[in-house]
Amino acid sequence: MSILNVEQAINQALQEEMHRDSRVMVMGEGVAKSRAALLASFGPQRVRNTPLAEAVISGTAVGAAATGLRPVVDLLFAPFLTYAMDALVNSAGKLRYLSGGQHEFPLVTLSMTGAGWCVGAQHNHNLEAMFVHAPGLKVVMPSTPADFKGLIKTAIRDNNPVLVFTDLSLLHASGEVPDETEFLVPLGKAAVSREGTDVTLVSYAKTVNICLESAKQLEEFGISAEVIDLRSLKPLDEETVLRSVRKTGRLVIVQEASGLCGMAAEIAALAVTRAFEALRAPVVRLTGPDAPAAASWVLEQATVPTAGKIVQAVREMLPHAAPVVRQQIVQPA
Amino acid sequence: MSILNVEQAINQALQEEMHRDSRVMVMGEGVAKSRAALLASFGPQRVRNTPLAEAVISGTAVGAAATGLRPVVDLLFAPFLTYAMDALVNSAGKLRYLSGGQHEFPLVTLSMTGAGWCVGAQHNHNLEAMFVHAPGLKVVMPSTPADFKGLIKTAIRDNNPVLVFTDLSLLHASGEVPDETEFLVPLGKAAVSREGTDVTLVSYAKTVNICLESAKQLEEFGISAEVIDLRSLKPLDEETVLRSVRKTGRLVIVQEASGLCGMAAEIAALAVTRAFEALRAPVVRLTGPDAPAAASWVLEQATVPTAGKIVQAVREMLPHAAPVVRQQIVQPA
Amino acid sequence: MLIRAYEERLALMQQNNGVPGTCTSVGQEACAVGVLGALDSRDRIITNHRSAAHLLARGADPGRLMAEVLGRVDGYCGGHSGSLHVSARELGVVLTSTIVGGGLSLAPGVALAQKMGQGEEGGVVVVFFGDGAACEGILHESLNLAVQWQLPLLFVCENNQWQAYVHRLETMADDAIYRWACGHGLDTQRIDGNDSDLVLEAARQAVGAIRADGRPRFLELLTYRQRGHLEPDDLAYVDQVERQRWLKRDPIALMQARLKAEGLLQDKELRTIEEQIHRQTDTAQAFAEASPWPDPQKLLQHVYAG
Amino acid sequence: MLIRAYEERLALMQQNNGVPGTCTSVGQEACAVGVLGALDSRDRIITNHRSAAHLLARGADPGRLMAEVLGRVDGYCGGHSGSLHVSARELGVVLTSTIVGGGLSLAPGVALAQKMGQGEEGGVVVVFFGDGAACEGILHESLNLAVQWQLPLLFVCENNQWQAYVHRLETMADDAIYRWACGHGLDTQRIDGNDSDLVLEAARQAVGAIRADGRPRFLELLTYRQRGHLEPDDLAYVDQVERQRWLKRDPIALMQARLKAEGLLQDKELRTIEEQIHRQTDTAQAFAEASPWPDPQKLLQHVYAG
Ligand SMILES: Cc1ncc(C[n+]2csc(CCOP(=O)(O)OP(=O)(O)O)c2C)c(N)n1
Ligand SMILES: Cc1ncc(C[n+]2csc(CCOP(=O)(O)OP(=O)(O)O)c2C)c(N)n1
Ligand SMILES: [Mg+2]
Ligand SMILES: [Mg+2]
Repeated sequence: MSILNVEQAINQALQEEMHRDSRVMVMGEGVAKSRAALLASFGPQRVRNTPLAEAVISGTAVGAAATGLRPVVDLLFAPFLTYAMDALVNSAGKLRYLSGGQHEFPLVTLSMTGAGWCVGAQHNHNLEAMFVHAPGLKVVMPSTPADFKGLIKTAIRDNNPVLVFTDLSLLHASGEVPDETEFLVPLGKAAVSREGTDVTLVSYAKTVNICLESAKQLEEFGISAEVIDLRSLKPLDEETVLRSVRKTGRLVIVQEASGLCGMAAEIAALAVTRAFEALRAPVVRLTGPDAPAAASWVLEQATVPTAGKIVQAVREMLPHAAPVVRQQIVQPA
Repeated sequence: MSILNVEQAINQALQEEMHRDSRVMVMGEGVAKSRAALLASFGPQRVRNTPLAEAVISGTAVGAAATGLRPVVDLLFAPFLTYAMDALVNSAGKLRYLSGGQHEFPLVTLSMTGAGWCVGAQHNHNLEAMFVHAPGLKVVMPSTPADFKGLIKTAIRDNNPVLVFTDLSLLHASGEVPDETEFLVPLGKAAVSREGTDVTLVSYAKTVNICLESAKQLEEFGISAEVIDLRSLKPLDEETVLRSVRKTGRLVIVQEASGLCGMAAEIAALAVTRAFEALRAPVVRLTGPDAPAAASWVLEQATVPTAGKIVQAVREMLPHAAPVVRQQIVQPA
Repeated sequence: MLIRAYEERLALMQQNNGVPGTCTSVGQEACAVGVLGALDSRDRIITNHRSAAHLLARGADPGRLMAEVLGRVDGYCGGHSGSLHVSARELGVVLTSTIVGGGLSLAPGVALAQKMGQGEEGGVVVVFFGDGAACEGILHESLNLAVQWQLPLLFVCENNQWQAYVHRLETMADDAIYRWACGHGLDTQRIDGNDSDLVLEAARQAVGAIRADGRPRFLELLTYRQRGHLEPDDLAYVDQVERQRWLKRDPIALMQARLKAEGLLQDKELRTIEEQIHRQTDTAQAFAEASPWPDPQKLLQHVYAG
Repeated sequence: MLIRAYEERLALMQQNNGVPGTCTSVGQEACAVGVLGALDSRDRIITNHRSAAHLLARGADPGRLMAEVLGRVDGYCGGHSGSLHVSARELGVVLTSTIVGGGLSLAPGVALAQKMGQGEEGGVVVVFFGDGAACEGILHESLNLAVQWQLPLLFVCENNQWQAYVHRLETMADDAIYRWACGHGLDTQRIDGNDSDLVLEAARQAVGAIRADGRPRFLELLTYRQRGHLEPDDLAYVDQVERQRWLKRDPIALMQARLKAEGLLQDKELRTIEEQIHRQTDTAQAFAEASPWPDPQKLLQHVYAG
């Protein structure tokens, strides 16, 4: 175990996988600078700065993946994926199926999103749901340094295109990360970040931490919240979510992305189609608004679900929950 | 009233709006041929063939909309929108908000999708949910010629970007269309295509007809199905859906698009968050699979929800519904 | 070699006439035959919606190709593709996108894999695309990347004057494609795409040069789409004067005339070949029509790789 | 005119130094001052992430600009934009996208609206973009459309040698941008972007020509980004030899030297101007910092138009 932040964990995953498999390569605008250690280890053939041309960069990754390489493309900020949509959605996601299984597309895209840098909606757009909706693609969005490492390593080894989204507010968050080069986190497995019995809080990426914070606050009210970190949005670990909802009967889904046709809608639909009998209260979605992210700090922050709102929503679901009476330790004056 | 098919209804809407407002113009690959009547009426300045360059065509529409024109862009098939994503998602959807309300983007995109032509996933991809998820955009997907006319006219008059999706299997479907040039269908209003009391079938585009067919079949089993045609996916008419679900207590959502993070998820989430107490059975989603559309007729058709499946799902919800006993008319031998 | 090529072309024509609902290559056969004649089995190809000539010239089985067009299980893609995105890995046809410009985005990656050792030594990658695709921004990105990264990639633009129902002069200046390519500073040739000898010669030179120095080359082949964009098509929008001019320069007629003039082809021989092709096409059709439909139970097979 | 221009540039420098977290135009002021000097109020401008010089040269209020950068309610966009997408319709700065190449996609539409009567008679549209943006496919599409549709659009590429943290020679050939533009067959000039007189002269010519015939023109301005891509930046990746060469050709120093040589500027005058600018910048900063934050209750205002 080492203490690494998310950025370090990502780089460690890349370093290990490039070391393990010479077909793995990294490309993107400025990667040879932003990931200088990789350049030093693997040289300019395998760590390639690209022109500013996301469409062809991603298309190149798709073409290279189909014919023997295992590219990792750094596309910087998620909104720039709009230039890469044909390559990702129409080529990487569809050409395997349309070819009757002749091709595989083992590629990984990296990109960042999320509030925290006051950069506005053209850099901050949580659009992961668009790719969850698109067939043939896998999508992960971890919340801890260890999961970043383990999921990126698995993604690189996967024979399908995997999109990895990084909430930029997590970049400098640190945590314990296993040192083993065979530390892999499977795609399609959610993590139960905290066990509980009264309500299930489902989330992913930075809002997992907000859910954990809420769970702690809910304890004060005698409410035991289970927190599920989806980690992998597609494939989705339906069973872990359903098991928890069947246990608690109450579900709150929290995401920073806007609500309409987002992951929270998918999870709510999952619960009401497959765990209906267990539900004891209306499901609650706490999401970002149907609005672009503004740059101004106060507006940007206003779009992020808060622990306060989560606690309030859960308390309304459980109006009879009694606050935990703590022994008052009277301080000597 | 005239009997028009969908294609004629679309052209009539364009014709009327171009006549009414000289700022309305149409552009796209081959529009001057495919919509020759418009060219004849309004000339090559306002009916423009474009180069094959969806990114700049859509960007041009956005720029023109911001500075005084009201463009309608024909982008042919929905998957080609992947080239137009920056213009639509990052510019049209965000620049009004990011500019603090300085700009308006009154533009309309047209594109086709849906099974029926055996053209495969690079022409047939029901990706409307991606744009529902994106802020600042409106999305409509009508099912009748009259709604095509009325919604496109409203869309052209709206000051926001509106994406109109046409299921290509509807192109030759005919129906009564009001002749009035002021016939407008508001955005954000669903249609109750058929009233019923036992179950709510929510759908849009071609699958509305399949729902109507199912409703007829369900009558045979003494089940009264209400069919709601969303028409406008965003803004979404939440109240009409909720009112119906509160009445029937049962909800089946039908769409051809794949399920994950699609409209059906959104509607299911709406029901379980806002009409939970009224729900008497698990919600059912009948959607296309998480797979690209194959070209082969049999595979293509296998992705479209059928009346058979809808009827079966509803009957499982209402196992005690009695088949209607009809008088047997014995034919003389 | 020439005879074989000719044979394929004629097979192709016959066949295309028999299969509606496709984008035919009729009139453009010399492009396919010439370029593919310059390649060998090391080389990899990327094509587009108008792929029949490329595939047949590469040795595709007409029966399997037709089965694919009909959506049958014996097609090259098991019926998943239909006519628009046929790829056949076994023939080195590695990727095909029907998104106009899609191949241009994928090609540098295939060439990069080649350059980085993921192909047979000395292999070259060829991407076919139309004059319409040349209007897409991806051409610019693809050329720049190929030049900067020194990729072993041959760009082949079949300039057939049409972009679906729009004549190319409505979308670009007369000599645009050639000039655009030149602007990227790579070796570019613009030649008569209806003369299979010329195309073969130019392609051989270009491919040889790429094998030698690993850098990209560009060929613009001037040709003409004799039939509609997508069958059936009444051609009502087509300038008949221009069309007649090009029909007089039909690539197959040109070649036959030349072969006859050179004494390499006799009328009798030609008739034999025609009959042979006719039988071959009949066989293909019978095969395709007899091929079963895919099993809808296997609808989800091949969405994700294991 | 020259004095005013100089003044703005200096104001700009001072100001940029005072506001971290932005993409400064330091070193590129002559491009902005020269091009905007050639425009009048009929004309419309589209800019990008590196917009401060364009805005100030167009007469933007430094206080409101700084307020925008700080995300305050008195900013040109009410704090919604921050520094990256500032537009100011009242100044004719009609659209700004921070997506590299975004402006190139929007510009033909603005020019089309102009051509179709939605602007003041004779107005010209100018789009500013970088050498990095020139690598995006949208450049190709935008140029082709502008040429084919004969749009009154001036393309201004500020080739500042850098594309964020990558030197442009890693992404394109030395003379690439100029050649790409030429390939589209429109009048193109490549000039020293650090000499505001030259820029002004070239822009005047181009704008005059556009007003006369309605067709697009292209200017490539060779300049240099003296500071980092995004403040703060240690410039550790920068070639210092190249940088020093360009610093010696600082556009403001060049202009001051020329004005002094021509006797149009005295040291005393210069000091007065500097002081004036200093005060102006102080005022701007005070204004910006005093401006309130936007009201989170109004978060959803302006998402959709009524
Ligand atoms: C991105 C995109 N836009 C539009 C189409 C529809 N379409 C298919 S082929 C075609 C014409 C392409 O012209 P060109 O590239 O010259 O190829 P050709 O058909 O002439 O061989 C069009 C418009 C498409 N498939 N993809
Ligand atoms: C599509 C896209 N890709 C990447 C970025 C990140 N980015 C912002 S500015 C920039 C450099 C742009 O270089 P250039 O166009 O030369 O403009 P300059 O910054 O030099 O003025 C980059 C890579 C972006 N904003 N948009
Ligand atoms: Mg063509
Ligand atoms: Mg630059």
